[in-house]
Amino acid sequence: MSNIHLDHISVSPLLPEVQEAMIEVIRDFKGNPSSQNVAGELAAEKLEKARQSVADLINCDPREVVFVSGGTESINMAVKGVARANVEKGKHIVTSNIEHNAVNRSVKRLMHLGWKATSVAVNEKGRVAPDEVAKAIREDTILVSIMHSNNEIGTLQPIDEIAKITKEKKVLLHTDAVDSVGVIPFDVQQVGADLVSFASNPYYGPTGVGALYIRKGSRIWPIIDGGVQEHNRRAGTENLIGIVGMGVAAELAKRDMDRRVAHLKKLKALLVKELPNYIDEYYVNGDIDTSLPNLVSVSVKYVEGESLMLMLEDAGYTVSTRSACATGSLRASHVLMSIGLDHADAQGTLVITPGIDNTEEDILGFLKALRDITKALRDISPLYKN
Amino acid sequence: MSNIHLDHISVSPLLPEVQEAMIEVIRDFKGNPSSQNVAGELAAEKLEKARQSVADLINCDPREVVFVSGGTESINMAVKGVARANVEKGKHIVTSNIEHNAVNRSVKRLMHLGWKATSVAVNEKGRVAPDEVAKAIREDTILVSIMHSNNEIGTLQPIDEIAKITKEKKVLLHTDAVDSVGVIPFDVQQVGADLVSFASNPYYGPTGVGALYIRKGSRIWPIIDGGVQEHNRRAGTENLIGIVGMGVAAELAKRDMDRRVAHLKKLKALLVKELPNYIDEYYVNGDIDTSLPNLVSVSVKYVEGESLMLMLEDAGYTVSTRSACATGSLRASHVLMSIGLDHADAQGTLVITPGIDNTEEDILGFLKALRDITKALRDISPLYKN
Amino acid sequence: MIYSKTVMDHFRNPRNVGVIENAAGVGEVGNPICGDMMTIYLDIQDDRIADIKFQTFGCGSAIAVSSMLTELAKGKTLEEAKKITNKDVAEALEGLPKNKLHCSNLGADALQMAIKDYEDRKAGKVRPELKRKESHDELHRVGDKCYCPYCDSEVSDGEKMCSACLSDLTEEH
Amino acid sequence: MIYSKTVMDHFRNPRNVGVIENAAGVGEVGNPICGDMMTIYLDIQDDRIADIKFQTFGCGSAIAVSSMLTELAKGKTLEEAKKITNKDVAEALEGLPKNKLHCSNLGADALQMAIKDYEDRKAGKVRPELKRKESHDELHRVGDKCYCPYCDSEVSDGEKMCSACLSDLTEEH
Ligand SMILES: Cc1ncc(COP(=O)(O)O)c(C=O)c1O
Ligand SMILES: Cc1ncc(COP(=O)(O)O)c(C=O)c1O
Ligand code: FES
Ligand code: FES
Repeated sequence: MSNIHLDHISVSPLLPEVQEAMIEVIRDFKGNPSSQNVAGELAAEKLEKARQSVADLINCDPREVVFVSGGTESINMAVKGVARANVEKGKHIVTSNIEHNAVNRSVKRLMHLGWKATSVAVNEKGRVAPDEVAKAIREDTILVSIMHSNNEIGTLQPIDEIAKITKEKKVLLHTDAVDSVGVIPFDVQQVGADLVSFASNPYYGPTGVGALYIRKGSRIWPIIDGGVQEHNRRAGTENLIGIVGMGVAAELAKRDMDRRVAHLKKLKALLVKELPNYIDEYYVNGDIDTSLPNLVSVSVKYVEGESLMLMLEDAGYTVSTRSACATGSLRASHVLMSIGLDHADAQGTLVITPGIDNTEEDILGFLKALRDITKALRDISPLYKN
Repeated sequence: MSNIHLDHISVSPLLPEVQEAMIEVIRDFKGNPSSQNVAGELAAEKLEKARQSVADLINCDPREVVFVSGGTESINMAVKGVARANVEKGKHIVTSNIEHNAVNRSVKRLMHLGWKATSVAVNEKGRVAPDEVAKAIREDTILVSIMHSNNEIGTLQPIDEIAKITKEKKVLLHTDAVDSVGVIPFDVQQVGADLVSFASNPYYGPTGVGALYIRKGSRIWPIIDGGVQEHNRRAGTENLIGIVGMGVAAELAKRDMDRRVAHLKKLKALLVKELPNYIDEYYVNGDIDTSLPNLVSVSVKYVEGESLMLMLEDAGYTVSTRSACATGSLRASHVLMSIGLDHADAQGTLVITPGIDNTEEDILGFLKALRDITKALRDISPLYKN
Repeated sequence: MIYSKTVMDHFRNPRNVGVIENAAGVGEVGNPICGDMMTIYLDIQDDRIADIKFQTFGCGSAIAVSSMLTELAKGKTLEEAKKITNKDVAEALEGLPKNKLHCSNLGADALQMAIKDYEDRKAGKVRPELKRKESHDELHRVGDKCYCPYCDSEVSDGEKMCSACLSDLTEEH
Repeated sequence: MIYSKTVMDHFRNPRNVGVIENAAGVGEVGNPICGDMMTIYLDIQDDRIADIKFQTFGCGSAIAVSSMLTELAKGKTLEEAKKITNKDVAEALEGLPKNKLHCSNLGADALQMAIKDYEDRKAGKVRPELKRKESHDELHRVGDKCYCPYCDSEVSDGEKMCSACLSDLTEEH
């Protein structure tokens, strides 16, 4: 049966150009970028070309880009590296209550080691108020870490406004932009953050590779110590195949950004507009006006997300869910709780993330399947009284 | 001009089977191993198949294998993760003075945060005496980290004997086996270490991917926090392409181990036997009897390593050097200093690492080039009086 | 799928779905915090389960467990039915993923509650308001191993904190 | 190559290699700790460098620097030669990698020492035992930036420890 992929937030296919570039590196794998020989220099050139493409994507100097093993490592490096490097100044961190677990658990790890943290609450659309961030900053605050876009509800944060505050208060600002960079226009000079974590897969590059933007002059320690790679900021022989893939993906993301965003916006608008014609008693979560163009979060009342997702998969549509069951965790999503959903509704939440190859037909087909499956599951639900 | 690669310690080409397996993943990249759908399950299967191959290579349970981004991360995780998890027991680490910088700097980082370390000296062959390790262990020692094989001189350490000591003293034992696993037979049950760091490239798999073996029950904390991947021990969307490559490389390394080792031993014996017929006034470093079969370290007196290496490269032979100049560091190799070389001799050290595709002709050709170049450089050296 | 073929079959085509009006016994377990609620309705004739129906709000595993449970119970005498354990249900389903074991813990519990409800009523006890049984507290230990109830990683016995998600485990240990 | 074409040319075919017996002036710099030693020999006629030769133990950069330096100095008057700086040599080589700048710092120093040796001898001073000049202490600051002398990473001014290799920088700052 044909499968329509509407779960690009979990994984996106690799663009043909990305594939070819990676395969070329694989076929002719013979230099270590740190080696002082012809093959090494060619490898180093590939590495630096990728760094330039990635820097161009976010508009920074390539020397401000450190390649790492993905969004998660990038976040760990930013949070822990800044915390470690600035102990003399203080041990307090400001964050929000809808961060990705990479931020949450990095902060928790630090708290276990004596750091303190303040978590700023979001409103019912999932937005952080810059005022609240300003209030949370103390004398001993050394880092504010607020995500640029949320991976469950898509809400975008006013990082540029927060940056004005952190700049004035001389506190470093980190933003988890894993789902923004390469997906929507992202200019680090406009955004104003000092550290930006991002990955490669959200814009059709490989998984397991990412980068940390470090604004020149920001105090940060490495978290992976060893050799001299990445200007002594991240040790270890480079994942050259992945990095080259990320570079090409970045180049294409920049080139095609406007076209992609327009297409995704069209699909999202169609989905949101048509939903009420297919199901009732649901919410669309997040901030419709200020959110990712490729993400729709829908809470379907009286049904549970995993069973919804499994049946949709059976019907040929892949989406993901934020129900506790699907992730193996016993808790409903902290993000959905933070925007005020009750547990049952949070359990019935689907995250639908179309990609650049999806069509309007895909969306309409999905809606039909969703209608039928919602009915079937509500029929067996003890919560649904019709 | 043809190029003969004798620098496999810096980088090894990918085996054809490894290339094909990686390309297959690239061509059909559509599942996230954490996703509960058909594509996700296929991705998870690939991941677990690779884990099984890697576990088979070192003879352990696949659940004891955590995939990471390379040898360096593996070492950082072992050293820092064990240190962090065992603070209640103590804050003292025992290591040797010829460790890779990934160990050295991880330990240094911990020392900066209050841990203490004892570095055991090696003898002139680069061997650690198990007795010395026993003496260095204190009440508050929580980790012994001694490398399995040295990447500059090839010497193998008696980790199995050290394991008896650490077992008796109830201290965790980590070994950096980056240049051993997949290159020589390595059975973790015989070696006896509780944690083993290894990578993929030394046995013709991709760079930027590696693993940490964690013996069941060993107390260790993650160093990269976030999602639930790798059973909550290492967060971040997996580098599936790299991991699949590592898995296939592991499978082939196990299958071809005996043949490869026999071939490399033959090349090494030829090189060592013929050297005196080509140059005079040199040393072969390390322990000839107990060392890697694919590594010869030669210190050529009165000449400097980088110029030697560059001229050899010009002549078509790639090797690496441990001279300070080549690495951008201002210091001669700490390993060569530790085995008692003087600075000038250390500066003239070449590391020659043939691979499974090299031939006896390659070795003899290299020796001829070495002879001519040594003569040319000695002629301009102020240290050489003939 | 992370689920066995049998689980998927019962999930896709659940048996005995529905409500029995004026049921002789009703059992409810779970709560939506864990994303899991199950109601079992019994029709009892001559101390035998003449009919059984369920309603479930829950994941694939929870739905399959409910379905399989009703199949196992149907037609059995009450004495026989009392012996059905969560393990029986899981085995009949050819296994459940480790991190779904708590879903399977609900099925037999709901059945036992429904039987007790029937017996209480027969004994003339005033039917108390149905109180759902939580199952999370039981999930910490599976076999001889401990799992963090927050992130499901294996934790050593006695550990005061989960080293993976850093949750406090003092209550559990 | 990390080196420019000019560097590689001078490295592969170094000019003016050798020793001048009974040289009018000799200069030696460097030491093998940094892997770098250079000796310059001068033949002076009418206050002009009639001939110049060098011997170098060092990396590609060090050899090229020596060679280029001798080319620049040859035929110059002593007054002209005194004006040759390390920067001139690096520029004539079309640049050197940042982490090789200390090698280029040696060339002109050796020349100046050789000239001084000649002048001292002419002035009748007893020739002191040649003492090699170390160059590492100068390497910390390049332009307006500081680099760790142990691992060569950029470090902020005033930092007491290199955050990358964790070396102590209290002496430097
Ligand atoms: C002995 C040793 N340890 C650690 C490493 C670091 O491994 P990686 O480069 O895969 O991070 C290397 C490799 O270069 C090595 O030779
Ligand atoms: C918002 C956000 N942050 C961090 C991550 C982690 O990135 P990665 O999986 O590349 O480690 C993700 C991705 O899954 C994400 O969506
Ligand atoms: S219902 Fe809780 S995990 Fe399935
Ligand atoms: S001679 Fe020291 S770096 Fe070249």
